[in-house]
Amino acid sequence: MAIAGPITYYGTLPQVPPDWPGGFWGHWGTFVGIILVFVLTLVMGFIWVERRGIARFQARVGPNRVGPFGLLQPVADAIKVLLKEDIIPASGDKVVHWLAPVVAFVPVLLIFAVVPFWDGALLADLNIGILYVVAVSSLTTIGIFMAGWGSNNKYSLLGAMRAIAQVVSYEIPLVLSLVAVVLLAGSLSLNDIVRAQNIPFILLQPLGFFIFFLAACAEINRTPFDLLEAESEIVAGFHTEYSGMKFALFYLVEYAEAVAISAIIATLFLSGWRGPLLPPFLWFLLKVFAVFFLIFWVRSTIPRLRVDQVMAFAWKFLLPLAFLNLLITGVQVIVWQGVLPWPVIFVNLAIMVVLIVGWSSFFRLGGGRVEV
Amino acid sequence: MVLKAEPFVVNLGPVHPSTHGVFRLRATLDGEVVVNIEPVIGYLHRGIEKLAEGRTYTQNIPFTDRLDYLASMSNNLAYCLAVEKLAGITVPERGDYLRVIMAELQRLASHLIAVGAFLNDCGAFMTPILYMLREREKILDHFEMVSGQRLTYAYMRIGGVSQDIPEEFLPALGKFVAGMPGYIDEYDGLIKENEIFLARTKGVGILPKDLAINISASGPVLRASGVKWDIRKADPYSVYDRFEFDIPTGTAGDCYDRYRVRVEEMRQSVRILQQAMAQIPKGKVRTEIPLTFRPPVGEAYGHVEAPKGELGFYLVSDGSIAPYRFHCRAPSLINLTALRDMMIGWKVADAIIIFGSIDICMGEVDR
Amino acid sequence: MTVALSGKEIAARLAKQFPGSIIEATGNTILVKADSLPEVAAFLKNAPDLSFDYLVSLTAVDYWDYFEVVYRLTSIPRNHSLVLKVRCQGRANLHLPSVTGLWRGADFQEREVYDLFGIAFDGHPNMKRIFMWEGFQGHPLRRDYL
Amino acid sequence: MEVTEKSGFYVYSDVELDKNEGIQIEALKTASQNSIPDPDRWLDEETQRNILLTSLDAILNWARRSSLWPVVCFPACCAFELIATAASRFDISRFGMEVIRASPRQADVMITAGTLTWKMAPNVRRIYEQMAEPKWVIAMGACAISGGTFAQSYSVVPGYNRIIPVDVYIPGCPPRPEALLHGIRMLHNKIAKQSIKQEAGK
Repeated sequence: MAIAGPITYYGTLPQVPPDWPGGFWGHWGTFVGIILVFVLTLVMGFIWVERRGIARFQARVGPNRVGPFGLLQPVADAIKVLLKEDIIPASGDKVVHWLAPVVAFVPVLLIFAVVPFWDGALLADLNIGILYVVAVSSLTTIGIFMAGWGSNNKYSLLGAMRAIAQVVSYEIPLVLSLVAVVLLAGSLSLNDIVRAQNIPFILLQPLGFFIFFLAACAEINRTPFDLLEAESEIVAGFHTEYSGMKFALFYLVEYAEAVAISAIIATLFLSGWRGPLLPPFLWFLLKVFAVFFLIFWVRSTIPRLRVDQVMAFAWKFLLPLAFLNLLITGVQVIVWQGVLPWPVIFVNLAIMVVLIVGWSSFFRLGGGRVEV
Repeated sequence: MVLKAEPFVVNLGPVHPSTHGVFRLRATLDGEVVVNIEPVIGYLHRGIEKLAEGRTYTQNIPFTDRLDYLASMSNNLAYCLAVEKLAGITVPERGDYLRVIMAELQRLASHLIAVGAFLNDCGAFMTPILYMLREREKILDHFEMVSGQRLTYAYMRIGGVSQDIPEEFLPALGKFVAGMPGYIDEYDGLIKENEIFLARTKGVGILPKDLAINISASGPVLRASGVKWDIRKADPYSVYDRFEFDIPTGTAGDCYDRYRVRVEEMRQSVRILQQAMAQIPKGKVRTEIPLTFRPPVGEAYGHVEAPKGELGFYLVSDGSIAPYRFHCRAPSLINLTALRDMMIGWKVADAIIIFGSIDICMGEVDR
Repeated sequence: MTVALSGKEIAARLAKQFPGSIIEATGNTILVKADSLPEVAAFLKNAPDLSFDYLVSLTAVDYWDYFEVVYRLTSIPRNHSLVLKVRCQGRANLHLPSVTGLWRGADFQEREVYDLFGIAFDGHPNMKRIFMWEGFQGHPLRRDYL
Repeated sequence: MEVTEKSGFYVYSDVELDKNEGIQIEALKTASQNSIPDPDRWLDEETQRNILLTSLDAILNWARRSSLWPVVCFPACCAFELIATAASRFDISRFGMEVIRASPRQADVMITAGTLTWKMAPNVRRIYEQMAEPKWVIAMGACAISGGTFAQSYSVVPGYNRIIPVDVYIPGCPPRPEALLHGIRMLHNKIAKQSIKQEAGK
C-alpha cells in the first residue's frame, strides 16, 4: 500500500515528472485540488449536458437563456440552491439529518483518488485500486439511508429501504464483472489496468462491460433503476425533506457518482487516457462524456423497473451471467494466452449475444401479486 | 426471533406527481405491498351541478367544458344531445358531421395524453408524454381554428355548432389525418415491445369481465376486460351509424390491454375522421334557436362514448329557462369503483400504474 | 340501437311477481315502492330475458315534496334499457335500501347522493360523505340549500 | 419477519380521521375570509442601497430568476396549459424551469393551476408553508385569481390569495401558454428588483 509513503512508481512506469511539486504533501495537495476542480466542473458540465441532451431527445430546446447556450444554467442553479432556506423537519433526527449529505458526499470524492487522469497522474496509485473503489463507493448508501431515516418521512424511508436492498444486491455482479477485467490485466491498480489495455477491454469483455454498466447504473440509481427517488411513486425519495445547501449536496452526489462511474468505466473498459493524436487527458475526458451520454440516453428512453423486478434482475440474470463471464474469461486467459486478439473479440461478442439471448428466454419479469 | 412489523399508512396525494390532479389514495402498506386502499376524492368538487341549476341551458355549455377538461368537445356533445332530446331540436346534417369530427379529434387528443401520462407513471422520464403532447398540439391547432380556444372550446351549441369551419380547416385536417397513422405506429412500435414496459404492465391490475360489468365500468376500461360495448355502436347518436369502424377489445383486462385498447381506438378514430371528411355535406351547421328557450316539462338522458367512457347528462326540465336538475354521469368516477380490487396485493409502484391505466380526469370525478 | 323497454309491460310482469310493488309506469320508466326495491332490482338483474346487468347511473332529484332516486339500467347482452324510480317522502332522516349488493357500480354514486342530497342508503358498506368534508353543514344539491 | 399485529389494517378508515380533517378545513375557512395582501408593497419603497449590496443583489437575483423550479400543484384545467407550456412547442425549460420538483422543499415557485376548493385549501397552504424561502406564487387562471366561473359555488375558495400571498396574477380561463410565459417574465422582473436587505428585515 502506498498511502504510508510517497508514491512509488515501479516496474517500467515512468517516474514522477520532475516539474511536479516535489515530495509527498505537494503531490497530494496538487491532486486534491485537481480532483475537486475536476469533479465540480464536470458535475456542472454533466448537468448542462444532461439537461440539453435530454431536451434534444424530447424534441425540445433545453436551457438556453442563461449565458451562451445556457452554459451558466448550472451556476445559477448552484447559487440559488445554496442560498435557499435550510429546513430541518421538527420531528426528524436532527444529527442524522445533518450528517447524511456529508456521509453521502465524501466517499464519492474519495473514489477519484485512484482514477488516473494521465499516465501515472493520480493521487495514489494503490495496488488494490479496484478493491478500494468498490469498498468506498458503497459507503454512499449509508448516507442515503441516514437521510431517509433522519427525515422522519414515509416516502424518504421507503426510498432509503429500496436503496439499501438495491445497492447490496448489485454490488455482487458489479464486483464479479470487475474480477474478469482484473484477470485480463493481471493487476488491481487502475493505472496498470489502463496500461494493459492495448485493446480496450470493452472488445475483449463485452459481456463484462454490459454487466458492469447495468450494475453501475443501479449503484448510482439511474433509470431504469432509479427506484429510490422514483418521482412518480415516492415523490422525491430519500431527499424529500431536504432543501437548500443539503439538497445541493445530494444533487451533487447524484452527478458526482455519475462522473465517478463514467470515469471508472472509461478506465476499465475504454482504455482510460490512452488514444492517438489528442493529449491523454482529453481522451480521458472524451470517454467519460461518452459513457455519461450512454447513461442519460438510457434515462430518457426506458421506463422504470419495479422494486422486486430490480432485485430479480440482479440475482437471476446479472449474477449467473457474471459467473459465466468469469469462467469463460478464466479459461480464455489460460488457453489463449498467445493468440491474436482479433478472433477472441469475435468469439467473445458471439458468446455475449448467445448468453444474453439464451438466458433472457429463461428469465421473465412480470406478475408479482402477493396474496394479502 | 420474530420482529414486530406492522402495516403503515401512506397518503398518496392529494398533491402527488402521478395522481393526475388532486386525487388521494390512503394506502396501507406492508413494506412495499399494498394491503388496503381507500380512495379519497372531492378535492376538486366545484359544485357544477348546483351552479348549472341557476344558468340557462346555453349558459351551461361552458361548464361542461370544465368537467373533463381533456375532452371538452365530447362533453359539449353529450350535453347538447341531452338538451336536444329534451326540447326536440334537430341538428342539420353538416352540424352532425362537424360534431363527429370534433369528437373524434378530441378522442385522439385525450388518448394521447392518457397513453403519455401512463408511461410517465411507469417511470419513463417525460419523453413519451412530450412526444404525445407534440401531436396533441397539432390537434389543438385545429380546435383553435374553429373555436379560438385551446382547451375549453364551447364550440357545440344546442342545435348544431357555433359556427361553420373556416375554409382552410378541411385541408389542414386532411394533412393531419394522413400523417397520424404513421405517428401512432411509430409510438406504438417504440412502446409495445419494450421489455420493461411489458414486465410492468402485463398481468398487472386485472379487472375481470364480470367485475367490470358489475362496477359499471365503461370506455377503454370495460373494453379491455373483453366486453364489446361502445355507445357509438350500441346506441348510435349523431351520425355514427354511417361510419365503419371496429371496437377494439382486450382479453385479460390488465394494464397492458387498457393501453392496447387506447392505441387501437386512436387508429379507429383516424378511420372515422377519414370517412367523415369524405362524406361531409354542404349546408347549415346549426338550427337557429333563441339563446334563452323553454323546453317542455320532462326529463332526458343523452349519452356519448367519451374518451374516458360513457358520459351521460340527465336533465330534468320544469319548463323554465334553466334545468331543474343537471346530473352528469361521470365515467371517471365510476371507473374508480374497482380500484381496491385491482390494487390490493400489488406493490406501490404497481398501484401507481394501475391508477394511471384507468385514465381519469379529476374535473370529472369531483365535478 | 339500445331498445327502450316499455315500462308498462315490465310493470305488469312485476306486479304479478311482487304484488303491490309498482306505483306507476310511464314510457320507459317504472316507479317502485321503496320497500320492494331490493326484490324488484334483483328480479330485473337475474331474470334471463331481462338481465339488467349494468347500472348506468344512479342519481336523485329534489321535487320539494319528495326525492326521486333514478336508477338507469341497461343490459349489455340484450342491449335494452329501463329506468327505475324510487320516491322518498319528506325532507329529513331519509333512508333507502342500497343496491350495492347487486351492482357494485352504485358504490360511489350512492355516496354521492348521500353527500349531496342527504339520502342514506341502508346496507351500503361505507356510507359517508364523498365530495364534501365531514362536518359540512347541509346537503348542497337540495333545492333549499343556497 | 412476520406480521404480528394487524392493528393498522382496516378496510375503511374510521370517521374520526375524516372528522379531524373536516375541523381543519372549517377552521381554515373561518380564518381566511379576507384576502392576504400581495407581497409587493416594497416595490414602491426606496431602499438604501450601497455598492456591495447592490452587486450582491444583482448576482443573487440573477441566479434566483434563472432557475425557478416549480412545485407540483396542479389541481385542475389550467394544469394542462402548464404542461403544454412545458412541452415542445413552448418549452419552459429555456428559462431553466423544467425541473418540476415533486417535493415542495426544493421548489421556488408555485404555479397554482386550477380551481381551489375549501377541501383542498389546507393542503395547498401546507405545501406553501413547506416550501423553503425565498418562494413565489403565480396565480394562473381566473379560478386562481377570484374563483372565476365557480366563484359563487359553495365549495370553491374565491382566489388563492385567501390562503397564500400571490405575486403574479395571470388572467384567462385557462391562460394561453404565451400568457403564462409572460407571467413568468413578469415574475423575473419582480425578482430582479428584490434586495437582500428586505429579506433580512423580514
